[in-house]
Amino acid sequence: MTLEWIFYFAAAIAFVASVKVVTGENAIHALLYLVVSLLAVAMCFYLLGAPFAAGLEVIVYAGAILVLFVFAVMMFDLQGDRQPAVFQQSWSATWLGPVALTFTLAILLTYILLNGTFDKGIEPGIVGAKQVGIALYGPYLLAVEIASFLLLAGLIAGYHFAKYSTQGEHR
Amino acid sequence: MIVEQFIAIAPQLLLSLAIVMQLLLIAFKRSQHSIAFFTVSAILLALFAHYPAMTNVNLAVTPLLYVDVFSLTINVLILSCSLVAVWVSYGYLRSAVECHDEYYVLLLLAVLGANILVLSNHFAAIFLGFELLSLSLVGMIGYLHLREHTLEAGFKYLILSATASSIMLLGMAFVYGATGDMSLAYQVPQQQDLQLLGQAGLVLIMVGFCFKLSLVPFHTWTPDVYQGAPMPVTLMLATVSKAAMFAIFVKFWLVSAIFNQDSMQFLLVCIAIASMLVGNLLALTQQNIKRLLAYSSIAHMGYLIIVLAIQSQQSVAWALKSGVFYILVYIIATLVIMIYLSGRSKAHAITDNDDWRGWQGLIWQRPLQGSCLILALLSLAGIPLTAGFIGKFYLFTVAIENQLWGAISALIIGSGIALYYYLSIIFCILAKPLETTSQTPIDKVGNFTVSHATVMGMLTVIIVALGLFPDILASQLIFQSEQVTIIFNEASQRF
Amino acid sequence: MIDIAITHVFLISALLFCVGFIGVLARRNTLFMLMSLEVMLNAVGLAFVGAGSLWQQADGQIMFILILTLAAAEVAIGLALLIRMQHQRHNVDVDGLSKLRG
Amino acid sequence: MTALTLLPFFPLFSFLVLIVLSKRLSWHIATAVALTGIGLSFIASIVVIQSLNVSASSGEGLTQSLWTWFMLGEHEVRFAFYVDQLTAVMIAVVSGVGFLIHGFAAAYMRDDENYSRFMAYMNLFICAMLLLVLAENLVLLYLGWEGVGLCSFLLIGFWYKDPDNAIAARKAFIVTRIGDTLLALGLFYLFMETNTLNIQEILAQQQTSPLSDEAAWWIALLLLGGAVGKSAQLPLHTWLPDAMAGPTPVSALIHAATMVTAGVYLIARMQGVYLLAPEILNLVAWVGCLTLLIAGIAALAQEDIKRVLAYSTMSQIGYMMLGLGAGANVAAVTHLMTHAFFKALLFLGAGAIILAVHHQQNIFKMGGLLKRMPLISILFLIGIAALIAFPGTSGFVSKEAIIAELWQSKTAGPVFWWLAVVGAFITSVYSFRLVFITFFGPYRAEHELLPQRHGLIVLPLVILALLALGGGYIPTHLEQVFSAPVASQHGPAWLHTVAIIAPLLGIGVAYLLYFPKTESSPAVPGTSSVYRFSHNGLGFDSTYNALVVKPFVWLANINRKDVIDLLVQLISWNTFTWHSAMKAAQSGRLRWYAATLGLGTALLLLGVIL
Amino acid sequence: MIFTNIIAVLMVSAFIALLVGKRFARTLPYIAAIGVLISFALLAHFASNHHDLFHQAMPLVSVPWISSLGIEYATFIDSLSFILVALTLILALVCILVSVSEISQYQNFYYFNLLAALAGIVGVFAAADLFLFFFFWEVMLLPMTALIAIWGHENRRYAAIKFFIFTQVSSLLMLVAIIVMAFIYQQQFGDISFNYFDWQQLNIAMPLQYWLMLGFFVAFAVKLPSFPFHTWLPDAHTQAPTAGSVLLAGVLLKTGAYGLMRFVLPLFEQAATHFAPVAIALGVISIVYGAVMAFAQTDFKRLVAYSSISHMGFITLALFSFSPIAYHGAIVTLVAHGLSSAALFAMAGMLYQRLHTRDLKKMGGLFASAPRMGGMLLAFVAGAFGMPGLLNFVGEFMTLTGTFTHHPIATAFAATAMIGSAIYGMYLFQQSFQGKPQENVKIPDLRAHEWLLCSLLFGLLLYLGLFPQALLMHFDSIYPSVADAQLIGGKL
Repeated sequence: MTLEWIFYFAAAIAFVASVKVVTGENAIHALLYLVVSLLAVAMCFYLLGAPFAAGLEVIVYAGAILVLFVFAVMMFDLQGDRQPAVFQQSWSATWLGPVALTFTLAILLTYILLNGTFDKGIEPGIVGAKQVGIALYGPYLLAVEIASFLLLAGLIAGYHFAKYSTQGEHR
Repeated sequence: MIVEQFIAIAPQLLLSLAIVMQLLLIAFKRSQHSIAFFTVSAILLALFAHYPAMTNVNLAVTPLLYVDVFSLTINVLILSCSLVAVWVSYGYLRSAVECHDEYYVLLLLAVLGANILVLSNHFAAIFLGFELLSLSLVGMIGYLHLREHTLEAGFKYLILSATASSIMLLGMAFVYGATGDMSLAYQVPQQQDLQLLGQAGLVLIMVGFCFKLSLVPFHTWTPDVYQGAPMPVTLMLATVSKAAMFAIFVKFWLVSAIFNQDSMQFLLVCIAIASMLVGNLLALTQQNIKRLLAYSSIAHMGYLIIVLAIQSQQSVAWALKSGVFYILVYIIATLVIMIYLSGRSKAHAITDNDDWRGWQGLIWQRPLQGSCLILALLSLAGIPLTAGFIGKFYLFTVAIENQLWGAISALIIGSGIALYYYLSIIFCILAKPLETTSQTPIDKVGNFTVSHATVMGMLTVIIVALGLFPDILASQLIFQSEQVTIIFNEASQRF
Repeated sequence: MIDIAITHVFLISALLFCVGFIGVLARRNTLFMLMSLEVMLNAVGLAFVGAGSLWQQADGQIMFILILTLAAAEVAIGLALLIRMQHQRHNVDVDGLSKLRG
Repeated sequence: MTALTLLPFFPLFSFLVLIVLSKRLSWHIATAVALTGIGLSFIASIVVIQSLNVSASSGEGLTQSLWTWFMLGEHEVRFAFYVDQLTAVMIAVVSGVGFLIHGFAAAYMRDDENYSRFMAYMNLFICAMLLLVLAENLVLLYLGWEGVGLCSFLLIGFWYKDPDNAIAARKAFIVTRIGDTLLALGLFYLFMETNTLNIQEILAQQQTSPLSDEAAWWIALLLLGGAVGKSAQLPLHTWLPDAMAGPTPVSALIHAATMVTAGVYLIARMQGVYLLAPEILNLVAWVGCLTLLIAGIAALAQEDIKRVLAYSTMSQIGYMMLGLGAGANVAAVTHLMTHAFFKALLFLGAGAIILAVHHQQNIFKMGGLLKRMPLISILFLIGIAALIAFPGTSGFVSKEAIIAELWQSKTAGPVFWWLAVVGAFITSVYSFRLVFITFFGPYRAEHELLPQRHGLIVLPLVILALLALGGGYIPTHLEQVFSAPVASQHGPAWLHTVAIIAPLLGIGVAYLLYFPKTESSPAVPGTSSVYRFSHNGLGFDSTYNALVVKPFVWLANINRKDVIDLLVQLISWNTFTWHSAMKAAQSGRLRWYAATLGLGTALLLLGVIL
Repeated sequence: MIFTNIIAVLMVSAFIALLVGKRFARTLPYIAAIGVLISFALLAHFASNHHDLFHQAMPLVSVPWISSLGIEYATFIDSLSFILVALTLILALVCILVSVSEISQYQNFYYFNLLAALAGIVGVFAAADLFLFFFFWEVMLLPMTALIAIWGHENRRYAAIKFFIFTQVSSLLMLVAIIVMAFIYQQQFGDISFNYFDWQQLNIAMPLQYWLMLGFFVAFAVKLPSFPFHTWLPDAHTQAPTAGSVLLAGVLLKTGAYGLMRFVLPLFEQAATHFAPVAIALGVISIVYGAVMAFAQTDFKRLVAYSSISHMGFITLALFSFSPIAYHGAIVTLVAHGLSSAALFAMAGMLYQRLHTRDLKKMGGLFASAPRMGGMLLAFVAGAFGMPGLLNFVGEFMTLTGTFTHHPIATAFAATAMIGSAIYGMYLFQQSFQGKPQENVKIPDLRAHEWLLCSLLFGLLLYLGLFPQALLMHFDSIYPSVADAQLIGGKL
């Protein structure tokens, strides 16, 4: 019984943390909240019977990607706190529109989810790393290759964009 | 992976090999000309690799990809468009001082992404193809630092395509949650009792596709990105990404027999009508040719997806044929105009030369180029003597066969509105030439080589030839509907 | 290993998705936009893993892995663009980027 | 019968010669060509009349068909001529009087620079009139009818440099054109009923399968509409006084002798149809009667010599219409003939006078001409005598014949008789007012008379004077064409005497009112409002302008921008407003684009749920 | 093969003019004239030794074109298309004569467009396959719009766009109707076909037939400017170069009437009879409306444009009154209006070359300095308002006689147009040639080629006016002139 409680508790933490991320003033605080949210989600993965995914989430997502984030923010001073005065708009102007739109979207999704599915419970069972590995290099072999090209594209584009900004303008 | 499967996806393998070789080439010797030459030869090789691939068609290569005649035709189209893109960007970038070789890598990556997208038969492949295409296009859009709009266009495209792809992923998750399998063909058996969750998932996936095809509710990014991007990238955006997206949309729509659900059918027709009207309306008083082509592409994609709103199984073959013919004609016409524009603008200029009022009296100074442009515009407008008319005529037959009266009236009103801005450009070209004012006249700018003119001429000849004798091509595009049905039954026995 | 209804997992991921979407819509600081994108992708990852465990298949987790690679690539490009923006425009206000209109 | 075939085409050939070589012909050659054209047609008509009297004693005429014009279903409309006694009279009058008038015109228009163009139009007019009269079927008649209208437009507007002439010409043409349209409608109705437009076949059909009453009623009315338009009768008469803007020989030829009588000829020719519609015959009588009264009153108040004669023509044609309405066809046609003679005489005399007093047309500005131009004045007086039906003149023969038959005719009655006599009285009053003012009293013109004794001026006048006197007795055998007159003479005895006394009474009254008693007292035009009212044609002109012309012009002008065009512009304006609305949506802000993305997804989800 | 040859000859001479005209621009009119004369000779030769073409339709060539949809390049000839093609070629000569002195720049492209438009029009009259008909229907628009847009007067761009969009959108409606008919044919007879002769055996349910008929009728009502769709004509005419408006008024309007005669009446009989009252009303309104509007205009060409709207109203009246006489009257009016309006526009062109204005207010009293031109204008105006002896009268008279039997009131209103046409005809003649000359402007009288042009047209009008049988004798056999046949139309 307690496992379900832990799952819901972790989900709540993730939710609150991501709300703090979105509404945060300071970039670094927001990033740290993001890490907390990712860890909470990793806990959910584990509880859902996907230990490998949980491990990946912690190591790759929280560990590598967000660290890259923090590194970039620190290195290139992307704080954005020295923004021009125009930035401070009234609360309603910035938030009312998006919240209203997203609220309707959320209502629609919940309506769909609530009466759209047969309530088939997740039978307890763990999909271990071994099973994932077999599937990864079995039918999904090509997916891995293409994912690598995806990363290559990200690498080259990132390199090209950032290349010039450090050495000043290059005619 | 047995040998036939390797042969089936030989072109894609060659492309991947080419990308890796490119990286080695860059490491070895950074010269603009060699990298361009290498890219061209790689694409040509991939094109020729299609010939053996044609022999063992209808083959599932790992559950992710499925090779059939339809996809191979579209891939040939995509590769030829990218060939033109590479050759045009070579001319475009050559004038820049420093060496642009990452550009060609990104270009090949985009082409690879498009090919995978066309061949995909599984959500994972669709997602990967979609993302590979999008990210490499972001890289190319933001390529020229010096431009003022590059950053803005790149950012917009990145953020919006990321949002769209996450919506699509959410949809895929819902569908996976509802049906338990992510391959396209598998959807058919579960189709009938797909509850609301599955349908919602399908709709969310459609959002991703509509975003890339720039159909109405999701079209807002198109004009800004077309204008911000360098000219060859706009050409890629308008041709390669549209063709790939159309192919996967057709497979997604027909293979998983979504047309049986009339609610999805109704949504599709609404989107089509909206994009026909909004696309044409937006373009009415547009001075910038790139933005105008963006808006007209919204309208043309609106015309195109009428092909999908079919009522019955046996009209699939004719719908496919009309769809492919129409997109081919649309791409040729856009290519002609964009080749001319690329020829006329340079990489290191502040902006591309894209104000069509500068074309005044072009036909009297450069008769050949002027008439090519006029014929291309006429083809876009759907006037006889050009292939555009035959394409539109095929669309009319499909729409009437499936009694889509709303779509037909929107088509008529839309092409009525479209005539206004196409004609105003044509009349501008035919008007008296301006006395040479201070800025250099249009036909002296950029490095418009003879090869540009010859390719434009060839494409225009194709337009007129297809306009007068559509049978020379139309008879080849016979995708018997059984090919599509083969996807149905074969793929469902798993691999 | 816990048996809760799949709808709950989807509900949570949908909510997280909406929070991320609010972030994209509302925040004018581009950095926060990228972070909100990460939240949205993370939410979808949760949905996929949930669905995977529902059907006891590895596909869900494989899709999660692919989403990871996408997130990584996207962040790389996003941050590179952000750096250039900071360098060229000395601010990261997204509304400054609205010259292309009409 | 080559004479008959070529009869109308002689003037046509001379017209062509004159038009093509217009500038290069001297006066002499041009006059020769014109006169030979008309002369030949006159001789041809004499020949035709001889052969008519010799061959066809039983009443049916000669036909001569040239070629098939076009097919109306099975009915073949041919270019063909038909001559019987009625046509004989008409072609004689047209070519004879026409020839004399051409002679006069040659002298009158001698010093005009495009003289040959004038003679060409006159010849074309004669040709059109002959075609009208000789036509075997109503379509050819319609051709002549329109041709005559066009030539009157050309001739009235001959001195086109002065805008008033042009406007008068256009007014004449349009008013007659209204009549022509009514005539055309009559033809269509006739063709619908009888399936043929050949006049003789129609008249023959009336014996075998007569038209239904309603059809006959409508056809007769429409034909009357056409006749009224062309012969300047009551509703459509306003164009005739303004038509005096043309040269005097034109007025003489067109507005006295030939064109205005076309309407009378038409009704006379289609008597077979009219007999089936007695109410319409009564209407014709009423039209004639009212016109003759109104024209008489208006003539009393005119200063211009030609306008007096114009109104008198209108009233004399009123008599003819009255005669036709009363069934006295023979009398009406003879009156037509005699009227042609003495009215042509009066107009040419007026022309001679105008020439003499330096183109002055206002009778109050001349006077005492009897002493200065005795010969022309005497001839003019003969004409006036014929006009007021002074016993012994041709006018007396034909007018009395009409008045005599009025009393007991079924479609007219004693009322018409009394009105006719009052009309005769008014006629003599205004004609002798004209005589006393112009020929007696002091000579009021500024400068001396122009002496001109050109032969061509006087000779036609003399011949016409003779015809005016003796014209009534020319044998016309018209009774063969028309059915026998209705009843014998058995009205009250005093009818005849009153009819004779009325004109003489008129002379006396005119003498009292208008004779310039003393040498010094100049006759002065009246100034009372009644005088002015009758001066400008009893107010018909102003009412027509207010009722018809002004609204039409106003309607046309307000719609110059073509209201449907505004509708089209409305559509394009609507499209462009949608365009600018959409363009606003492309605001360029990334967050707004993301919002549209979200909105689109929400809409699609909503679509799926519903 | 005759029509294909004519189209080929015209297109060949068009391309020769385009290529060779760059250097020796002076030879261009002669090249064009030779092309037209050759095709005229071909036509005359064909007609002389194929007399039976006047009795029933003669299918000529038929070559498969788009086999997947059963579309083939099929042409045919019968007396209606023969006469209209002959009229086109005559007016082509007029156009060439008129444009000799008027066009100064880009002459080779001008003559190319002129000849291409002619080829398109001949194609329209020849097509037996509905898709080919539609193809030529659109093809003839392109050169016409180019003529207006490049060589037109001040705001030619607006007029060209309006002309093109009006016709294009309405012809798309026709395209939909054509395709629906093809599918119906497929349902009833198996394979799909667009051939006109095959479609004659179709019988379509009433409500659908009504809509199909409407689709065709709208396209032809826009081309033959019937009342609500006429607003493009005045603009197109005022802005078009003289040859352009001669071609536009002389022939392009006839394609609309040809369409009605060929497709609307025979193919959709019940629908046409149901629609007849509306069409008659439209015809009458356009007659009266055209006359009233013509009177209000101060621009020479705009006045003549509105007058041709009024004249073409007679055609709709004649065709939808279903009487044989009216049908013949319509054919005669077609030819007559073609010649007289072409002549009037040629005169307008000559005046524009001399006075550089089309505004009637600025003209006046020109008769003094140009009597021959004045005479000619009066002759053509007389023709226009139906002076007997000229061809228009015969057409008008037969039309009104025919329609009177079934629609007396409508004919009465239509007859008012005779007054209306007289009013604006005289207004046109007097405003320009009579009254006081404006500060004694002296204009040269007709030159040689203008004199040839005017006499050619007036001679034709007069000769046909007096002997219209030369025109109509071909029609008797085709046309069962049974007096009360319910629906006639050119039943082939």
